[in-house]
Amino acid sequence: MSTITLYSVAYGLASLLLGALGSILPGAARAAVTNVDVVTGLGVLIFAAILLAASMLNTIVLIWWERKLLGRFMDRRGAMHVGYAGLLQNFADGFKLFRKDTVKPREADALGFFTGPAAYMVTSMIIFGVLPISTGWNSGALPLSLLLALAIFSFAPLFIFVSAWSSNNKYSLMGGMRSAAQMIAYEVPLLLAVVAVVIVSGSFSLTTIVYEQQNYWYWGPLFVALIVFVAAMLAEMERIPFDLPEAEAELVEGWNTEYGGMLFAFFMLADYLRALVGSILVVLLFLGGWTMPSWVPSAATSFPLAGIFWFMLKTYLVFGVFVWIRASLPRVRTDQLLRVGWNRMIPLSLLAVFLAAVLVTVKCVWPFGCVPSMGV
Amino acid sequence: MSEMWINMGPQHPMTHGLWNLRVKIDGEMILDVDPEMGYLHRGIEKISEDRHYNEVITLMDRCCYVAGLAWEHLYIIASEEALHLEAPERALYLRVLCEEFQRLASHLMWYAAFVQDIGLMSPFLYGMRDRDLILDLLQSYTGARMTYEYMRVGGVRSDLPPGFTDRTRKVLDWLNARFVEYDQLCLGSDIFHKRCDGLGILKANDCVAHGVTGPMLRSAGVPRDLRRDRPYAVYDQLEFDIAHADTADVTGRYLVRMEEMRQSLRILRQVVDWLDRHPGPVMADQLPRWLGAPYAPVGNEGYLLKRHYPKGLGFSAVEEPHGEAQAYVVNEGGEHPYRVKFRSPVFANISAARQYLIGYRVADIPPIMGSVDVCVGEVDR
Amino acid sequence: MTTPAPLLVSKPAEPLALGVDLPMVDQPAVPFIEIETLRAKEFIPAAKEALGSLIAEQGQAKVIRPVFNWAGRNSLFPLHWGLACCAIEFAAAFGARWDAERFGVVPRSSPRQCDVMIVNGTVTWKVAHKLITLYEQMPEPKWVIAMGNCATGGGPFRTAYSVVPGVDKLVPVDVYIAGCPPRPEAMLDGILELEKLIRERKE
Amino acid sequence: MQPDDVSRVLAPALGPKLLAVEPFAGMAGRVRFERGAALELFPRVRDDLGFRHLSMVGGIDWVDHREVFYVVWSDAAHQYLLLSTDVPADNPRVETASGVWPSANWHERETWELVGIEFDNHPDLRHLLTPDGYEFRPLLRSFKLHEPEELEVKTRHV
Repeated sequence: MSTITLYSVAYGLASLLLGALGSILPGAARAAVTNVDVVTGLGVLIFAAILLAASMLNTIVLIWWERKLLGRFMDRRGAMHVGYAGLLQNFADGFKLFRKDTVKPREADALGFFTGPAAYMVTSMIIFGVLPISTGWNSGALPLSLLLALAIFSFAPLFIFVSAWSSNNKYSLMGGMRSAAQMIAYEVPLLLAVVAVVIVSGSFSLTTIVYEQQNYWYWGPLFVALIVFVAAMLAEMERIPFDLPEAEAELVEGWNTEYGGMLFAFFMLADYLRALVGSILVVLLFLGGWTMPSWVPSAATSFPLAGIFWFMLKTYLVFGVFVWIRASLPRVRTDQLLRVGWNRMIPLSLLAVFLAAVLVTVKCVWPFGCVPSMGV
Repeated sequence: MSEMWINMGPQHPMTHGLWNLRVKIDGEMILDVDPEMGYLHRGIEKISEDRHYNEVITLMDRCCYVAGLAWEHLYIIASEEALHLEAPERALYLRVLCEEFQRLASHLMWYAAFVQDIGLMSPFLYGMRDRDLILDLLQSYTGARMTYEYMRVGGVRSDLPPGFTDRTRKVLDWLNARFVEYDQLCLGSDIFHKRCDGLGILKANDCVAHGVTGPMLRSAGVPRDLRRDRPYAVYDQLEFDIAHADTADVTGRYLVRMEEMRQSLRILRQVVDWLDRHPGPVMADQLPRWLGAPYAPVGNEGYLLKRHYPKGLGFSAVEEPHGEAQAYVVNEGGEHPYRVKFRSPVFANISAARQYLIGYRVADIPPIMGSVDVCVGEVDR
Repeated sequence: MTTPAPLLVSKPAEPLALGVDLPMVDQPAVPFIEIETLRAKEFIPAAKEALGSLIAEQGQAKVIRPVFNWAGRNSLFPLHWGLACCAIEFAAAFGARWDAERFGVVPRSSPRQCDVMIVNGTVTWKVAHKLITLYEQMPEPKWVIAMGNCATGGGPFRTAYSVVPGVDKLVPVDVYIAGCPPRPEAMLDGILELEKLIRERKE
Repeated sequence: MQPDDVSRVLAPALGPKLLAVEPFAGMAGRVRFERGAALELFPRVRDDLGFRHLSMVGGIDWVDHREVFYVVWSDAAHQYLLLSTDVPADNPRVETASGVWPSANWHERETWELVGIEFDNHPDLRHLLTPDGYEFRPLLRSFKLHEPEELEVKTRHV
């Protein structure tokens, strides 16, 4: 195969390693080691390891990107002195938090206190297993990858609430309750906005959704759905203007008030993992994934790994928009947030679904042209 | 969730200082509040009884640390009255210059803290950035950023450096343009109105009954300002309007403070023009040595001699950025004041907390208390 | 309207499913692997020897500790609280002009997430036990910076009946910053001094 | 408003309990009254004279006796008025003003804990600035400031 894919890299590495291992082992063991199943298994492991490393690295770079961008919005510089332009700042933070004591308050419930952050982190990371990044750079054609991603995405309020409740702090508890209410309220418009995309693309597979956007990206025809999706995603990611659960002004640090050290790092990391997932989903569903429009010169789209390049560029730009929103909007109140969620977002998302149905029936939209195969 | 008391403070991002707001909540609703002060009680009134008149100025700067010069002004007026002294006119203008600069700096500090309370992140930095410009100006003639010790009984310590007035005009123009940006960031946002309109209402009658003054009272429709109602220094020779609103809520207080800053710019332009045209002495001539007359070496024989000055009572009231501050100085004829009593506006504004907090939500506490503009230093003294 | 040709998109004929139809498994790459094996055979003992000698020479701690030391001193999270006048300068240090975040200093509101407590103002006896509680809530390793004259020794309120004459009567202090209040530069300098202390720390 | 105007309103109602109305620089006057007359005086000052705003309550320790003073403000006259009464040092109590002016509440708490003046019928006479259970009255002349080392012992119970 000419295209490099994540599979080919992982299996290449696996067969390389096992071949090397086999060549220094005696005959029987060599046969066992170079067995197809063993190679496949190791390939899957390497595949997962690459995904893990890539997602963590991207998250850390994302935090750096937010800090620098936020600094610029605020007329200052952001982290500068650790590494070039502060690139290593987040590694320093991570190592420091790793070394810090992990304090459990005496009255806290140990089971929930320790498993909450871990589960939050793990569920946030699993999502990367189903997100395609470029042609071939995915975990296979899961027919329902979009649904799976969103299902895992919506686990978070449970674990946040468990960890908030078990840390036995009033601020944590209030933050946890707010978080649960908010995420459940915004789960519905989020899914309905996705339904609009699914109606138009005719598939739950993220890869297929991207392929369906060859003709035009969905942000134009499905603008209402995009607005609903981004707003609901902001609420799910708990970022300003919807960051009530960790509203610094009234609830000290929200549901992670009692967490320090590595557990706090888990929370921080998982938050940004979810932010990354949110940005990636926006890119996949509405901004054409790794494809570029036809007027882009082919030199810019045909170099090696061009798909990944454009995909990451879009992701970071989308996240930049989230940061921009964070830098310029105040925070809403819980009751207002819920009222907006139930009274505005859900009708708006239903409208988006309706518009998508109309689009599929008409198969034409000005000025994007007609696509006879749409919605099939 | 049943009813419970939570402590917001002394270490809490909402407090902007060292105090404790005990809140009884049911879910998100506030049922009762009980402010607990005194975490910063430094006994300034007691220490003042042990100090020379001019040494108390040091404490005044630290009494309210965001409006030090206003408090210096307050104390200076009262003690000049108690000691039967008068300052030259240029010194009076310089004091007004100081007080209006301080009002701008204090309101910008308030803006920075208040927007953070409602979750706006970047205007905090903008407020601090523009406040630094004013502090630079103050620093150029007082020598310090926050604790100035600039005024003296009988005048001020020093005159302005050359080129000061031109720099001031530049800064005033810059600020005038920035205030538009501030309003866009706050009033231009629907979320701001959703958060702040109709919040923390304290009507005029309640304000008066609970001794609430300053922007809180003016936002309730009472255009009361000591600079106009009971002019001190040279405020009766300056033109300005009293900012007031009639909504009595957080937005009203925001509007009042923003308008006050614009009026301060107006006053400052007049003062700077006057100072350009009228050079003169900044310290009274006939001062007792122990008061530290200009260029009198400290430690000469007159300094330590206990001089008796006619007894007197001094009272002064100043429109401080937070409200009406008052000082009562009792002079029993010695080097030290016999008793100094200060009235802090924020003290009264916080004491009415039950009136404007009960019935709202926990998330409303930061904007409401932010709009009160708490400076714990002057509450606890 | 003709559909624009997709770029970069080469839709595979049949999608790959996990575990079957693997393109690379059936490619025997024997010569390549053997070369690599030879190289690996040489590399592993050499690396083992080098690492062993490094640890024997320096001790295991000396290899790992500098990393954590570097991390610890470059990301000092101060506790976000304001006691008195210095708190205003503390806030100004995070403003646009000084921007303490350049050094990785980000204030956190919860003491559990803090490394350094900056005592920025007068400590009274009424707040003393709360200060000690906050200090004890901070996880190790932790430091204290006494910012300003009040925290250092009571400052102008030294003689007052309600003021603690220096926060070192309550908690161990690592760095003292003089000034009443110290300018933001002085505060940043104090933090850099603390970084120096951490760099030289021997445990 | 002049001191005469004040005494013309107050004198008929209070009689000999109104000791004097003296002129005071920058104010409408200084009303000196017997402490027993507090409850009769305050409503009259508020309603008849129009001083609806109580700004400050404070106490002064004159060693042989103590003085309680109130500063009130009238929106109509744009003037302050000083009310003051003497209380004996061995029984420093006076009726609370918080029933007339709610703003007196905190001021009287402060005066009670710092100057040691008891306010009868005060709704909530707790420590405000000093810690709970603090037994000293710092603003009395007999309370001397010490060097911190001595002071530490004295206040360590906090």
